[in-house]
Amino acid sequence: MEFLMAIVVGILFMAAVYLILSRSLLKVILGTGLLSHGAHLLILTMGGLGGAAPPVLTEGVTDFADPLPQALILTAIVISFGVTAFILVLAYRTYAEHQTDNMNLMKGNDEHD
Amino acid sequence: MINLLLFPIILPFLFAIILLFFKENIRAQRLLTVIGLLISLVAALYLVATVKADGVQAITLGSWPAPFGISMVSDMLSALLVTTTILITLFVVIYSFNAIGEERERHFYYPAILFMITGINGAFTTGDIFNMFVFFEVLLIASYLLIVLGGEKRQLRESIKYILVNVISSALFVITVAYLYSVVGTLNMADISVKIAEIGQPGIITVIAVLFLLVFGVKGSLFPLYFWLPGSYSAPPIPVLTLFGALLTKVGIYAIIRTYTLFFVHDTGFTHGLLSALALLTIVAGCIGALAYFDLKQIIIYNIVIAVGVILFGAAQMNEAGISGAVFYLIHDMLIKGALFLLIGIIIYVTGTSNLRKMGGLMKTHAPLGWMYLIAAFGLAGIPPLSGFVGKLLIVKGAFEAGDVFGSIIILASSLVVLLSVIRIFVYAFWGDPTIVELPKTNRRTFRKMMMPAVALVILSVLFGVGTEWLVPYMTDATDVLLQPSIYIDAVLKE
Amino acid sequence: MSVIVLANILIVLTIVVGIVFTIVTVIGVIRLPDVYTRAHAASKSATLGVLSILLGVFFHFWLKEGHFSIQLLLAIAFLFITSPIGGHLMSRAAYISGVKPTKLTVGDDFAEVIKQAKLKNPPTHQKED
Amino acid sequence: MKTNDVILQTTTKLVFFIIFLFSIHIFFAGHYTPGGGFVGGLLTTGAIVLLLLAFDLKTVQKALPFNFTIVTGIGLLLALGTAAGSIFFNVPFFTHAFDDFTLPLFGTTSLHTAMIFDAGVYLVVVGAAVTMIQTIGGDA
Amino acid sequence: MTTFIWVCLILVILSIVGLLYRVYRGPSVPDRLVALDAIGVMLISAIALLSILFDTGFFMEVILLIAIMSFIGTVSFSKFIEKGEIIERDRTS
Amino acid sequence: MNFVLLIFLPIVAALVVPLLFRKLKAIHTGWFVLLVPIVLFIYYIGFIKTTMDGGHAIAELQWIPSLGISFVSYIDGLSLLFTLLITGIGSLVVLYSIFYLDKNREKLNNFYVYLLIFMSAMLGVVQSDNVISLYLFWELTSISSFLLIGYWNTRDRSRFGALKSMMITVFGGLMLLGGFILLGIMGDTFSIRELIANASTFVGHEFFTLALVLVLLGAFTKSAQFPFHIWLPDAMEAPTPVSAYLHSATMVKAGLYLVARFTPIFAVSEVWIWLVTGIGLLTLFCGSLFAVKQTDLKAILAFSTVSQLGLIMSLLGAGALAYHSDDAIFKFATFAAIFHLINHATFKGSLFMIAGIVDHETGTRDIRKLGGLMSIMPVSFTVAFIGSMSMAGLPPFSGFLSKEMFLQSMLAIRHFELFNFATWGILFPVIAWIASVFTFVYSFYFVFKTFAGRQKSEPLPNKPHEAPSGMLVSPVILASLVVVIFFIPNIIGKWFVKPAVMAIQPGLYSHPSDVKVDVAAWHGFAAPELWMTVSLVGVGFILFLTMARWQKLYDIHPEYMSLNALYDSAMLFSEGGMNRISRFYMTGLIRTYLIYMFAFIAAITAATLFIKEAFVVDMESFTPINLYGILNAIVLVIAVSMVLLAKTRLSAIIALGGVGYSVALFFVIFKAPDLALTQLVIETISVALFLLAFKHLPSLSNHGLTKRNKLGNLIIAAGVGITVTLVALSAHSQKLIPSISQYYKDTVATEAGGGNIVNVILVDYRGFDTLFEIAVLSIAGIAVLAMIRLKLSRKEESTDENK
Repeated sequence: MEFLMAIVVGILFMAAVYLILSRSLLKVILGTGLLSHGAHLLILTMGGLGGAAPPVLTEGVTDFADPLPQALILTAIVISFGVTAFILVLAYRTYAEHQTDNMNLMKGNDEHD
Repeated sequence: MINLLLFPIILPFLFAIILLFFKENIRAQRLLTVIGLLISLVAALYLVATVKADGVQAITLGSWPAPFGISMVSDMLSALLVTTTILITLFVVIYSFNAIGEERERHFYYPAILFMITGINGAFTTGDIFNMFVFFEVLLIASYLLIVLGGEKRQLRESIKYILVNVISSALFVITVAYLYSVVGTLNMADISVKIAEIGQPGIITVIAVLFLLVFGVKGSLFPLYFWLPGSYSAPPIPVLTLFGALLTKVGIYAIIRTYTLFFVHDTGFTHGLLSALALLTIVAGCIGALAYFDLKQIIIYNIVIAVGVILFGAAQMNEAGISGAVFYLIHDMLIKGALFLLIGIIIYVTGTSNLRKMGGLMKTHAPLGWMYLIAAFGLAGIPPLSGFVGKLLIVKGAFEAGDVFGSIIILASSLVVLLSVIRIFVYAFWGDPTIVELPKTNRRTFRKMMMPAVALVILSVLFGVGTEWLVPYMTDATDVLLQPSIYIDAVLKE
Repeated sequence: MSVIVLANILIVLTIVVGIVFTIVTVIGVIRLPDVYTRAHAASKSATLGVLSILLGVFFHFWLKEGHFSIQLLLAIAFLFITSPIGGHLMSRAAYISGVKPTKLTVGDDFAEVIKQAKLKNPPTHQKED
Repeated sequence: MKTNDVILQTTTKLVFFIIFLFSIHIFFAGHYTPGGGFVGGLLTTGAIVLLLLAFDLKTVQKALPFNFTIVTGIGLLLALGTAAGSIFFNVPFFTHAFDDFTLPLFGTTSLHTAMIFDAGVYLVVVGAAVTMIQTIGGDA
Repeated sequence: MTTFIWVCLILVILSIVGLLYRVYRGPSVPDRLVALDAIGVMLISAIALLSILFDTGFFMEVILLIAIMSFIGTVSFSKFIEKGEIIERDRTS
Repeated sequence: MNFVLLIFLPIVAALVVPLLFRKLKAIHTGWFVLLVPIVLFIYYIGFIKTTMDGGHAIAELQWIPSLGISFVSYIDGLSLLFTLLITGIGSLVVLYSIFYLDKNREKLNNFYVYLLIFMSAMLGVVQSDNVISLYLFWELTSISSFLLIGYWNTRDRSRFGALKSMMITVFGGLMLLGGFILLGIMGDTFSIRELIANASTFVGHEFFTLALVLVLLGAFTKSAQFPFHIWLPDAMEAPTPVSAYLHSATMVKAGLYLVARFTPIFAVSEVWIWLVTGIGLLTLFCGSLFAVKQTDLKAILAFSTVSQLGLIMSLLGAGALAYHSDDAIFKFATFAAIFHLINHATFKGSLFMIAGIVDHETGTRDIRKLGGLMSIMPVSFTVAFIGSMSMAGLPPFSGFLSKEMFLQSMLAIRHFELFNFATWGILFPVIAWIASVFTFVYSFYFVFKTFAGRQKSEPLPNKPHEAPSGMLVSPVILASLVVVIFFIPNIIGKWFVKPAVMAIQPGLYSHPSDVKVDVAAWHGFAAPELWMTVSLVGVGFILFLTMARWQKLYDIHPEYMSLNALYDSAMLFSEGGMNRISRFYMTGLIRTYLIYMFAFIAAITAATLFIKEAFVVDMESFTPINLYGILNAIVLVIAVSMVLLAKTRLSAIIALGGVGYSVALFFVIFKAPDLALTQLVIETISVALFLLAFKHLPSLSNHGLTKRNKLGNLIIAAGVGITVTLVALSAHSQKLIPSISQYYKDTVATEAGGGNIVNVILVDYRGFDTLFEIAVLSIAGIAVLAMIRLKLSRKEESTDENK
């Protein structure tokens, strides 16, 4: 299963990078969204997918999934939620000021005067 | 007080939270911020004294045994960095009173600074690799707020780049931690070190080492990951730029130094060779940039890049001289960058522009500014007995001892470029005919008020250089921990 | 023993019903000609499908594991309440956003209402998607 | 164009409470079964979003007259305070305490300071998320 | 019994794939939305079946949650399609 | 008394100067300043007794003892000689400046502050025993020189000259530092004495030659040796007292001092001898050759200084041969070097002052406009004449003696047998002779074109008259010294030169009187140097008379090929060129930067993976694949590709939601109910946020991304994706150490009092993470609030409209 997940994560990263390299601001944001999904799945995969039961104590169950990666992912999910919200607002504020969402037109100030 | 090492993290955090309740009251905001920073400073100084007296301070939160809870570790390096951070922030905050404008003050400017300090100090102190990620995020999101605060056209545009790059590097950070966890099954830094030593750093760990270098290289602006920095840093107002320039890249550097002295020390030929090669390229790239621009901000910003290269080059040598040089230079660079950015902020305030070609003859009207700038500039270039000298001396010595002649010569030559770039500012802005340029009307009182924190920082940096002898024992402690991971490990795991 | 068998039959039955409805939904959504008919298929039969599957699962846990799951019942109730409303909102949104019904449609009363409303206050926002 | 949302609004009033109660349940369940402060908080946020969707900012403001920035601050203080309590006992930061208590009505319950911390998390999540949504929704 | 659930699960997931075809094809946005809503519902079924397979009751919360979330999602999407803004500042004015 | 502190006396005095300047306007600040060098001079004279016996005095002030860095004042023959030159000529220069600089017009406070700083720095350079503090003072001289040259900073030439001198000398200084550090590594000490004592162990050390070259770079740049001499002529923009002091008598001699000081360490090396002698001679040649070309009085003197410095340098090099040969003549060379150094300081100092006087009184320094001043300024003329004749090497002036000794040494080099000198040695006397001819020519050129002949028809800017007597005091004193020294060379030798020689070659003598050199004006007719002198006087005289004819030959040498042009183009390159380079890769587009980043990350990680042979896929370690997992993966991939291909933003968001939901399903499949819950809610709220923000965002567009761009993006994206996958597979296949999470499973019920391990980790084991994670969330909240509420640029615009 980890083999498959590694490939899925690779695809997610690939798509994310592809979108991030595009010129449309919105696509870039979608890209960052995919990026964080990829990262979260990767943590889960790296922790091992072998557990037979959710890491919640139940009678008679001993083979839990690794809880630590799950806790880490939870932290990471919340953080990326905050960042996504921020980027979204930033994006539309930028659009409002610049009247474009074309990254190529937001060239800016590496002007070598 | 076993929780002492947490105070420099918790106190700014607490004050930041309190400030959220007084959004509109600027006086309260200013007062509380200064008080909070002062208390934190006292705590940090006390921490330094404690570390000096009792050795590395470590605590595992929640009373859990060491690798299972989150450990916080204050060795001399992190204690010193924490102290310097708070000190610089204090001056920047005082400077901000006259420079940032009430609008920004009313919109969470001070809480954002305090949150950022929380993140920075946390990143300096933490002994847990995932916790470091969390603190990175705290300081990053606070820095996002600071960089965008005000919402000016250019700020927004550059913020997007800044944030994009950092989001990517954060994702990279997370997956790197995941890889590491997969191989060694732990997150506690001391424990990681032990376990890597146990398995003798196989190839996969080296790959992870490279990934860590890249992750922190983005934050610390290492070649070729620094390209975003010059543009983004020049967007926000000067006080924010000062904080960024003096503190943010240093967190990345600290993280590289920490991981490369604690974890990945079994294949230094490859990892540290790569690090020193990249460091040298960073210096070269920084030098090109520092000379290419005629913009005050850009020149100093590129000097950040150069300094990053110098410090990391020193750290990559992995010998006593190199590492202690890196530590010296790291703290020097924080102080001097703080001073320089504040000074050029005043120049920009006085002249109303950051374009060098539109300045001249300030020496006639603002002589104290000129002298302060000159001292800071020489300090940056590492002219003795100012602050940059000892660090550079030790770094070059370390490099020679390690047999890297070429690198040492580049470091020395880079000093010349640094000097040229900053002296160019002096020659253009302060010398020359004052009559060519018309200065905007500025308030002399504000000028004086702005000068105070800048001058204080310059004096501090001079003292740092002149009083090196007093600092040496502290630096030695810091270096010892870096060179002998066992000190660090014992402090964390033997509880 | 027979209780278990009975329970099993009940569970399998409800789940099979659910699956049938589910498959019908899918066929409907793929095959039906316009958004309104598809929405109809989706909201009605899908809801029924999921409700019976959930019931089956509920019985499974209740009768076989002895675990009376309030959450499941709540979920069933919730779906029962909200699903039609979702369908209603979607159809209306589709209509207002200008999706044309299939030509097979007979009678369109809502068109008149909208026309009059539009005369009163013209739309303020632009459509892009 | 104005359309009336009577059906939606009526359902929402009911559904809001279902969601809210569910979120409280999930928050308290967190220590033993899936759930906790995050999900609870986010779920409450979801409920509030639903209210905002069905009604409008002004109405919701009237119904829930909190300054959500302050809610965030309180949440942070609560979380930090719980964690920092251990400083006064000179044990490592974040040391929690728990014990079984016999309370009237509830019987024997395990009370855990981690619960208070989780409540802080809950408040912060609600405060921050609602702040964002309100502000963005209110931006002309 | 397990095999039966297994088959059902595969069928449900295949249905999701089928609905995805509709999401992919459109042609109009509401079409996609309808399909998505249905996917949400299918997801509930899938998870319900999964919890039988895994023999755990801990996903019951997830089921209710999906129900709630897909409702909120549906409402916001349809409001967006209908009005272009999903949260109004003041409806009475 | 700890006489290290005296080094700092001038700096301390400098602190008072601005105060004096401001409070006591009536008195020229220079009078107060004058006290400093005089006091020091008198104090240091007292050391002559010690050094005459070959003794030394030493005092130490700790600075950074833990790094072996301290201020050590070590006074032996060599450093005392320099100290006396610095303070002695310093006194005269300050005296001169009092009349040269007007107290009402000039910013005297700045001037004297810089000058005093320089004095300290220079004293420090020559007295320091610790190489690091030596370096400190070395850079301080460069800085004060920078400030002094830029004293009239409104002039473009001043700024240019200041920057140029600083760049070149600081460059040398940095290299010197490198050399010092290498010495420190080799000898494990920064003390020069100890280094000299250990010198024998350095030979053959891998850093030895490098250290040597670096130290020489420092010396050569400071002493304006070829090809670094170009800064000196431009430094003449400084006020004349500064030129006289820094740029002829003291600072430029710091390089000579350095070479002399380090001779005992490096003299064993062939490279040292060749470089010092060769570069010295080359500098002598170039300097004298180009001096004749100049038309500016001070430029002539600058080039003459360059050439004289070269002369002394080559003598020092020849003196190093004494370590290889017992031939007395090489010990003689060192004596000659020091002796000429003294002579040069006196006659060049006086000449500079005269040039200043001429400039001051006539308003120009252009030799083409001058002439016939002899009758108007007789005293100045006399001084200039004495100085020039000494420089030309004619009797009865001190320069003659040292010139003779120089020629003698160069002749002797022919007989040296090591290091290929047998083959190339003949070049030395030849070049020396030619250079001496030109020296003769420019000396005459300087004095006679200015003072002799007729006044030019074109009126001078000021009406010329003799300078005030105060201004003449200093040059007259120096000129009389020039004459006096000619008659008492052996007393000078005994007091100053021999102790210095002994300091330079410590191993060779036990007492200064062992330096068996007697200076005599007359060596008999058999001496070849006599004939060389005679012939060079003859040739030189002819050349001088015919100057007008051949001076044009210099124009053949095109300006753009000179070293100056090289410097200029280097500086231009540092602006424009760097700008172009930077422009090439700093496009300002984040896309470009990200491409660099991603490409680098993917490439270097993949490379490491294969170089370190870390790529391992161990199928055993993976858990079996299940069908619903595959199906969900397919769903996920379809959703991802829909995000990629979406034409409208709404479908993109729907697809992104789909991705989020299938990720949640994965969390369910992999038994993570908490994650599934959180993911679902967050996904929904994120979708709501997206929809909210869409009100303000435009529809989706490609913005003209070409096929090629897309392909490039795809390649990089694929690179990143594949790298991530490969590393993930390898990392998972090499789970070398079991995870620590077993502990959590074991203790969650007993120690933490909970059942949901994930939640307990979040609030208890790793609660600290959570505390700051919610901090992130709240900062994001206030950030959104601040970003939307505070719109400064919009405000600006609206106020603009209101205007």
